[in-house]
Amino acid sequence: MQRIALPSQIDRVIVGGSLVAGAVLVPVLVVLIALLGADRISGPELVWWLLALIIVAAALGAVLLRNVVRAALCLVIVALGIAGMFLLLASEFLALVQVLVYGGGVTILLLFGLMLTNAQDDPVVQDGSQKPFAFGVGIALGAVIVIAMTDATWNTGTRSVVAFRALGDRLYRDFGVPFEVASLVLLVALVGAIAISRRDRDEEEVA
Amino acid sequence: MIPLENFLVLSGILFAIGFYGVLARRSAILILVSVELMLAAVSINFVAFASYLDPDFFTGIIFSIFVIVVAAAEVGLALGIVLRAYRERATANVDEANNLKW
Amino acid sequence: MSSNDGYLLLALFLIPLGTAVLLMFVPSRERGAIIALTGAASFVLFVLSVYLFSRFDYEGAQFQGVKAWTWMENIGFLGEKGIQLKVGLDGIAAPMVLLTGIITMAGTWVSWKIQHRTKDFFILLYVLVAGVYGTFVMLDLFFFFLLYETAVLPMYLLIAVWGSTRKEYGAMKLMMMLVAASILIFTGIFAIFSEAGLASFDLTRLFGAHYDPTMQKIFFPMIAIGCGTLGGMFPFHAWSPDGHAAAPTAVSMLHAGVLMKLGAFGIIRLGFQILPEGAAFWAPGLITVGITAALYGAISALRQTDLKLMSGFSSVSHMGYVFMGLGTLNVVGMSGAVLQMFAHGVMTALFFLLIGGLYDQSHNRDIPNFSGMAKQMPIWSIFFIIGGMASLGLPGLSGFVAELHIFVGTFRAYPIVGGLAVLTAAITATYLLRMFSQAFFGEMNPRWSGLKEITWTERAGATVLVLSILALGLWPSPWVDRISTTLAHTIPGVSL
Amino acid sequence: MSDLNFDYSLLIPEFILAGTAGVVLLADAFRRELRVSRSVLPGIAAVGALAAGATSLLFVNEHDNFASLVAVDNFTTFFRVLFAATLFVVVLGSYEFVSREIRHQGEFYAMLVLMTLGATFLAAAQELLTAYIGIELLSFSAYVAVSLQKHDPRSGEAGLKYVLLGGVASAILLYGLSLIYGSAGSTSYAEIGARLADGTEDVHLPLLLGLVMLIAGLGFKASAVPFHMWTPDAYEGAPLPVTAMLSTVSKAAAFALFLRFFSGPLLPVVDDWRWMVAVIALLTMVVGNLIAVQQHNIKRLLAYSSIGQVGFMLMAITTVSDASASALLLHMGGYLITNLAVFMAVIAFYNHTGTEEISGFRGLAETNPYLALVITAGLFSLSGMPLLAGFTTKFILFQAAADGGYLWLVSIAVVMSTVSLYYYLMVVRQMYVYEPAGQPDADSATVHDERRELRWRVSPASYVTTGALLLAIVFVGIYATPLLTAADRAVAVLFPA
Amino acid sequence: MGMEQVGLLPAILAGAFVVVALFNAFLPRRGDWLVILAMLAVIVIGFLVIKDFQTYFHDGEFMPRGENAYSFEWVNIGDGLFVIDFSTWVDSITVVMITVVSIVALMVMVYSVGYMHGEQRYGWYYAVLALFTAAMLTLVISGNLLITYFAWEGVGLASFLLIGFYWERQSAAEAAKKAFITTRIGDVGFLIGIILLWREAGTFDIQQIIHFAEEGGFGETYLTVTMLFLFMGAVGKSAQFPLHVWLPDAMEGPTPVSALIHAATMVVAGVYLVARMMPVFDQVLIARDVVLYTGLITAAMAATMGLVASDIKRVLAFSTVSQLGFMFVALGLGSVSAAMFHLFTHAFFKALLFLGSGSVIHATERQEVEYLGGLRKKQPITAATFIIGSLALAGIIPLAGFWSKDEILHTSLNEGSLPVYVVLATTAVLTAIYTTRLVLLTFFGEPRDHHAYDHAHESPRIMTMPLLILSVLAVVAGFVVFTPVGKALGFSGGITELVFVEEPEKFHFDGAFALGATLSALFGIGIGLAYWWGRAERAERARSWAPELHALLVNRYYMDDLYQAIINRVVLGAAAVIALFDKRVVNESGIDGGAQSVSWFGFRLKFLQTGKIPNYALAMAVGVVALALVAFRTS
Repeated sequence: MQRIALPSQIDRVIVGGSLVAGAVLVPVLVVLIALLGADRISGPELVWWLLALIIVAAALGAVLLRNVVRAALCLVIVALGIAGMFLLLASEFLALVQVLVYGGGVTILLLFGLMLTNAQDDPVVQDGSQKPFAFGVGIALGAVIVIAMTDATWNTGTRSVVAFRALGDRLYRDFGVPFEVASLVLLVALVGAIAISRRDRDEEEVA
Repeated sequence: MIPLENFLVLSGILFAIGFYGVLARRSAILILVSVELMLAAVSINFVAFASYLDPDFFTGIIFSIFVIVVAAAEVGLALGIVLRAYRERATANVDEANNLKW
Repeated sequence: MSSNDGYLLLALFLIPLGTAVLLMFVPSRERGAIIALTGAASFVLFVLSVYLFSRFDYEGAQFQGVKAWTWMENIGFLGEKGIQLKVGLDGIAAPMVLLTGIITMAGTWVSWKIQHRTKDFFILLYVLVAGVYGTFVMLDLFFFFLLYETAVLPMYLLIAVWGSTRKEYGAMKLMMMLVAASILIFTGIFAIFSEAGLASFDLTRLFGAHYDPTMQKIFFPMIAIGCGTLGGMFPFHAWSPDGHAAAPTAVSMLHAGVLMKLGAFGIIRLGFQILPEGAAFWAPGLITVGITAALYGAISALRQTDLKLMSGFSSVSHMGYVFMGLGTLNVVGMSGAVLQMFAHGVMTALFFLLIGGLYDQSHNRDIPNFSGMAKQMPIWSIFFIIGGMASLGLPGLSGFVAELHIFVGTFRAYPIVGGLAVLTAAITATYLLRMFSQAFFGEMNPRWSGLKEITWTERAGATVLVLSILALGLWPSPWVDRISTTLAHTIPGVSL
Repeated sequence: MSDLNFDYSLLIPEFILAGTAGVVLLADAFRRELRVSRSVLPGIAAVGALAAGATSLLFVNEHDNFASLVAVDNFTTFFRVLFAATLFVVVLGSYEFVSREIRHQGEFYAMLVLMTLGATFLAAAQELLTAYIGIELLSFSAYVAVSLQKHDPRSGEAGLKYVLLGGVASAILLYGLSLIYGSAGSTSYAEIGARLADGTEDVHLPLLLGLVMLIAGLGFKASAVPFHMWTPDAYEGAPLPVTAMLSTVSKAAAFALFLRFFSGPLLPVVDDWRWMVAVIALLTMVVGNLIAVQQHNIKRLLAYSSIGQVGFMLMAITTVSDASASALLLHMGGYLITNLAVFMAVIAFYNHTGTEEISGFRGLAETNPYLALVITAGLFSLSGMPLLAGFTTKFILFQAAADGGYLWLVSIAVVMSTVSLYYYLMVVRQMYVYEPAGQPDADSATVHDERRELRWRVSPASYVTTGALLLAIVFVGIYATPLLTAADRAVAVLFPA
Repeated sequence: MGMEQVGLLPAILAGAFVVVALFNAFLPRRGDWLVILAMLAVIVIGFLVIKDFQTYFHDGEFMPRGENAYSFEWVNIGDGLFVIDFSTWVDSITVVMITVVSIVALMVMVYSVGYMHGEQRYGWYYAVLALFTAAMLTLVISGNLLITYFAWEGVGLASFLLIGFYWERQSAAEAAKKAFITTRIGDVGFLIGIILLWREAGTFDIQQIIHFAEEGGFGETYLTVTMLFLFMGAVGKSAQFPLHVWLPDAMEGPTPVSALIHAATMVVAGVYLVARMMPVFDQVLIARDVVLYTGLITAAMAATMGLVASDIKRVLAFSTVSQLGFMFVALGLGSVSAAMFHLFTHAFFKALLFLGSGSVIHATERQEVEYLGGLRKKQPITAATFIIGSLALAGIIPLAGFWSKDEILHTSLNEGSLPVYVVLATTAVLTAIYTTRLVLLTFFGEPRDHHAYDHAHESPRIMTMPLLILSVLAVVAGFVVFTPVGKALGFSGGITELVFVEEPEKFHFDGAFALGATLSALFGIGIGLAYWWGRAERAERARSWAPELHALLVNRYYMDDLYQAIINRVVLGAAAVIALFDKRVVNESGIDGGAQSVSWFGFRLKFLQTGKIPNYALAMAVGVVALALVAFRTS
């Protein structure tokens, strides 16, 4: 079983991705800065637009790229972009969590999974035969959501930064029980993943 | 101030993209990736709603934490199952996991 | 009838149910015990049925022996007296109870010769009997329908396991058609309950409730077709010939003899008594269906060579009379319908008993294969001819009394239909006599020289049935009085 | 915030279950050190289930909540007891199966226990986050349990399908929850209800979309068409006890959440979602029952049949009212009992024959009449035949729906109920009409004796469980009053007068 | 013992039937004595009833309406709305019928002791005889149309059982079937008629119906239709055209049965019925005309068929049909008295003829005249009595048949028209011809089957006694119409007044007319003698002389074939069509098709379940999007 060397892969992804991102982002950035200069949009908005662009682009990459590793890495970009969004939404803690869990754990897990399953061996099969339907449904779903969101009149109030302390209070006190249950969920995932994926060496004991 | 709709539309697009991925992808792992995209969209929604509409109780943020945690756990568990399926049929192509049908 | 007789009404369906349960604990090898138990149970049921029939006060039109036990009350959508175990007897149910008693006893007797999984057979048979009895005496819509379905439930296995020829097809067809028909009854019951708005399934209260006329017109045909299918109503009769042809003797007897009556009984109880305006609106329809079925069944029977198929179509034809009688909306015709239910029940049970007695030996029921059977099996032949004569409406036998009432009632309302109905009786005579002259008379076919006369249990059963035929034929007033009084006073919109 | 109630004693049954799961896992892991055989594991699980059920009964007529997250009221108690009892029966009835088929028994029993735990949270939740995490606990343990029959490739495939589609479904559900959160500004049922009652003009479309997605997500758990697709595959691939749990606990939990959430908080917007549930109910009952006609595998057949049943139950959600809710709970109870009886009997059958094919049931009435009786009674009950639980519960359920103004839906339900009888009869026919495989068709006495040799017995545990369930089926069928009373009291808290 | 107890007559016999039918195997001599004893008892009681009836008669002011002598409420619905009373009614017609039935029945029963000796089912035979007589007596004493119908069917049943007595013979079985079904068709009309009468009059009681009719309660058309339906019953039972086809075949039964049922009693039930309902028929003359012409056609047609029939019993059967036609002609002309009188005399001489032919058959075991001949030497008593009967039938003065036939002819000229009279008179000549032919071929000439002839012997006394008694009656029965004889019998005004109660009229004896009738009878006999005297082969010549006509007559105008064709083509054809409809449309398309379409849908739908995860997810997505789109659109 031939395994592709990980570092070189990442190198290629980073270099290639940067080139593409640069080609797209630079003009957009220019436009946005121009708008900012004309006082048409505020600073956070500019950041928001940038992040949104990155997120959408990366998300598209994650679902469109044929190379599975690139796709998985796009997910990291999305996760990081969303962490940025969280910052814009004044939840530093969540941004932190997002970066740690997604940028770290989840991505690594996925990459391990990709390598263990040799998924990249056969890139042509990555997309299924129902792609046209998928495309249509995806567009329709997006449209439906966008219509719904823009149609509504949101009764927005004042925003304030969530204090870590308040967050902790709420998370561990008010939502103590779900938190405990979540630990059970993690336990299940842990135990289950092990039990299922473990190669059983003690087969003779079972009979 | 960034309008709430911005976040919501972004999340909607992200969700749709994720769903598209689920539908279009064949690799189990890439489907998982797409599901993660959808969950990320959910997180944006929750946090946005929490900070715009529910600043006092910010339940959405708590919710998001749980979502992130559960999503991570799900990836772990799903990978375990995918690996097992892979061991049995030497492919992570979900279209080929169709012995059970009809 | 005193209200304490309500306990006996309860016993009517608890005894067979209990018998079925007891049988489960009898080892299947103990045939003697099985026979003793079923014999005792059927005899007790018979005596009870006769007693209840005779105790019924025919002067009183109301339900008699009414007893109620609360079952569910003030729960969910159920209000006061929501669901009760409520029993009672009226003049329509009383003859039906008697009929069930007679046929159960005869059917039990002839079933003793079954060798294959006897115990299971009787368990199912007695569940069926419990359902039948229960439906007749139940005064709560919920239990009415529960027991109605109970009577249908065991049919599949009874036919598919113990039947003959195309038993699986027949069993499946019968079961599916009957249950499919229940769809309409179900729906009708739901609609009735909702429309009545009493939050109670008490039938006596539902009788008096107010229902929107449009609703009645919509749901009466549903009830009529739903119940009518069990009653072999054209064109939903298709299960009847096939099912009867496949069913074992006692099952055919009970099914054609009693269960089909359950269908007609359901139309009276649910259709006429609850939805009188719908019934009035659809009465011409019933008449049409009835006369069509009568003619159709009779003419089809002309062409049949299988004895059981012939009886099956004959049942379709005779049940057509019942629907015709019901559709007349006058007391004479409707009394005729109920009388016909009784008369047809007894005589068709006799037919099936006798056909079973032949088939068990010959494994053949094809009429052209037989000839001169009266030589080989004279007693069998005599019973058969008596049954046939009753079927073609010979005075002095039960069929005539019933048919006369129906004819008279029909003539009162629709003379032309009445004429056709009388003509049908002639067609009935034609196919029966063709059969007699072909199978019973003439040179004896030597192929059947090994056949023996029917067994003593069969003779006993047939005797009971023939006596019932004669009783109704010669002295109908006990039946007529009970039936007509009830019909005249309990169903709104019925003219004299 | 400080007025929240943190009385942990309210959660005793949950703690017992969680503890049971832990003990089972540990006992399995350290069984060599502790010198115990694996047969203690089901014992521990069963005792845990019993204890949880028994302690739940302490809260009868209690009306309290834990931190506004978890309600402890009659509704919760009803489901706690129901789930614990189901768990107990499944553990007891599948003991033999598990010891043969499952390698990781500790994990397996722990998963069953945790499924139950998650389900009770679903039923008890007063708040979306709690409900969500309950769903995930239920789902995760179900994913694991489905995949645990490791020597059977179907198990792995079923697990894969379940977990991937489950992930998608939970994403949809979450998106729906986020929209509802956004529309109502809270995750607490009480507040959602209050806010929606104030008017939803501003956020009508997002709310609608949220409802759609919520229904889709819950529909996935309850296997409602078109979100049911995983069901037949997962049911077929899963180990039999897990299939039993999926078709009972998992479904019932989804309906518990449905009831709690749709009857209270979403009642103000009932007109927005009622038709959706009606449409889905219609699709579900039609598709489930029609496809079931074509099945050859008993598990798959039961899967489709359970889909059909979900269609019936969804009718009660459509016509949400205290009457239909109590009817739903009654039907749920009856359905659980019946389905468990069938599954326990099928498990016993599988233990002896190793086949799940319907044609494998040939002549069961000869070789094991008792089991044939149980299966027949169960199937007839599922199809709504009288004297059995199915008739009474279905009758009351349908009547409730009809009273709610959905007679057309009810009539279709009755039609489908008839279709269901057809495929149940196909199983019954195998058992009763056909001779055992390889047996000559003759009924002479000698052959009769030879047939006796073919007789086999079920294990005592199966005997007890199936027997008890059979009695329960008949009891509910004849006298459903206690169960309906319990159901009525349970839903009384949802519909305060 | 009086008119109130008239119900005892059938009751006794019914009891005898039940006992003998069930227990004949255990009774000595299979219980024939029981039946005969019962019959004797019936005659005694019948005599007492008639005596009682005469007391009413003597009172000068005749009270024929002794009201319903006895009444038993059989069915009563709605307090008098629908009542069936078992009521009896005794009037002059009843008295005549009781007399005829009981005498002939007794004779036949006695005769049968010899004739049926050694038969298997001997007891059963007597049982059915008892049943028949009971039913026949019920028929004639009933005061209620439904009870009449009841008995009507009862005699039909007994007839069926007795025709099919030798059911091992396929022909007997077929004949029984034919008789039953054919009469049944008539009975359909009868029942319809009864119900139609009830529909307007509200009662089944004959007298009340008559009263109602006389008051004009019925509409004209309605009553016409009704009475025609009612007459259908009479046509069937009395074997009138076009339902006469069963009677010749009915000769498959034992000969005494033919004498009793198919000559003397049951077949005249139709006559009785029309006579009984005559006041109602009087209201609708069209119906009476139908009766008249039916009778006329039948009389002529049957007589021609009798000319060529070869079976001794069939000749008699055709003769019976023909004579019944005479009676209906009388009825159609409104003359109950003539019809009843002919009924009365005909019963005796026709029973005599049948019993005589039975004696021949008993002796030779042959019944085709081609194989008989010369039997007068072997069976002198039989021959003598048979000849007496034949002369009575031919209408030779002063035998019984003469008086009654003369009365009918007289009526036909007086009340009817010349054509009617001509046809009837011709028929009378034909009657004389075939009667002569029968006698000649049977008792005279050379024996043509020597085997049969050699074994022939005179019948035992138990059989000849009834022959002698009946021959006496055949001679004297006609005299009852003379007032002195009637008075001697205890009827103060003579039997004529008894019969013509409503509007007393005398017996029309007209010397010239009688002479003409006698001459024409003699003419007929002459033709017969000239043609057949000693020359049986003349039959062959007749065949060659007019083969088509001969074939037409021998084949009974092809009516049997026509009916058979109708049954085969039309009825069974319709049955085949309906059976096919039932199979293809109702079963295969309707029921199986429904089931299969469910199965088909299931089969199609299950392929949605592809087993592929993306497809499953797509279904979910489509579900969500579709629901959302619909939701958005509706709001």
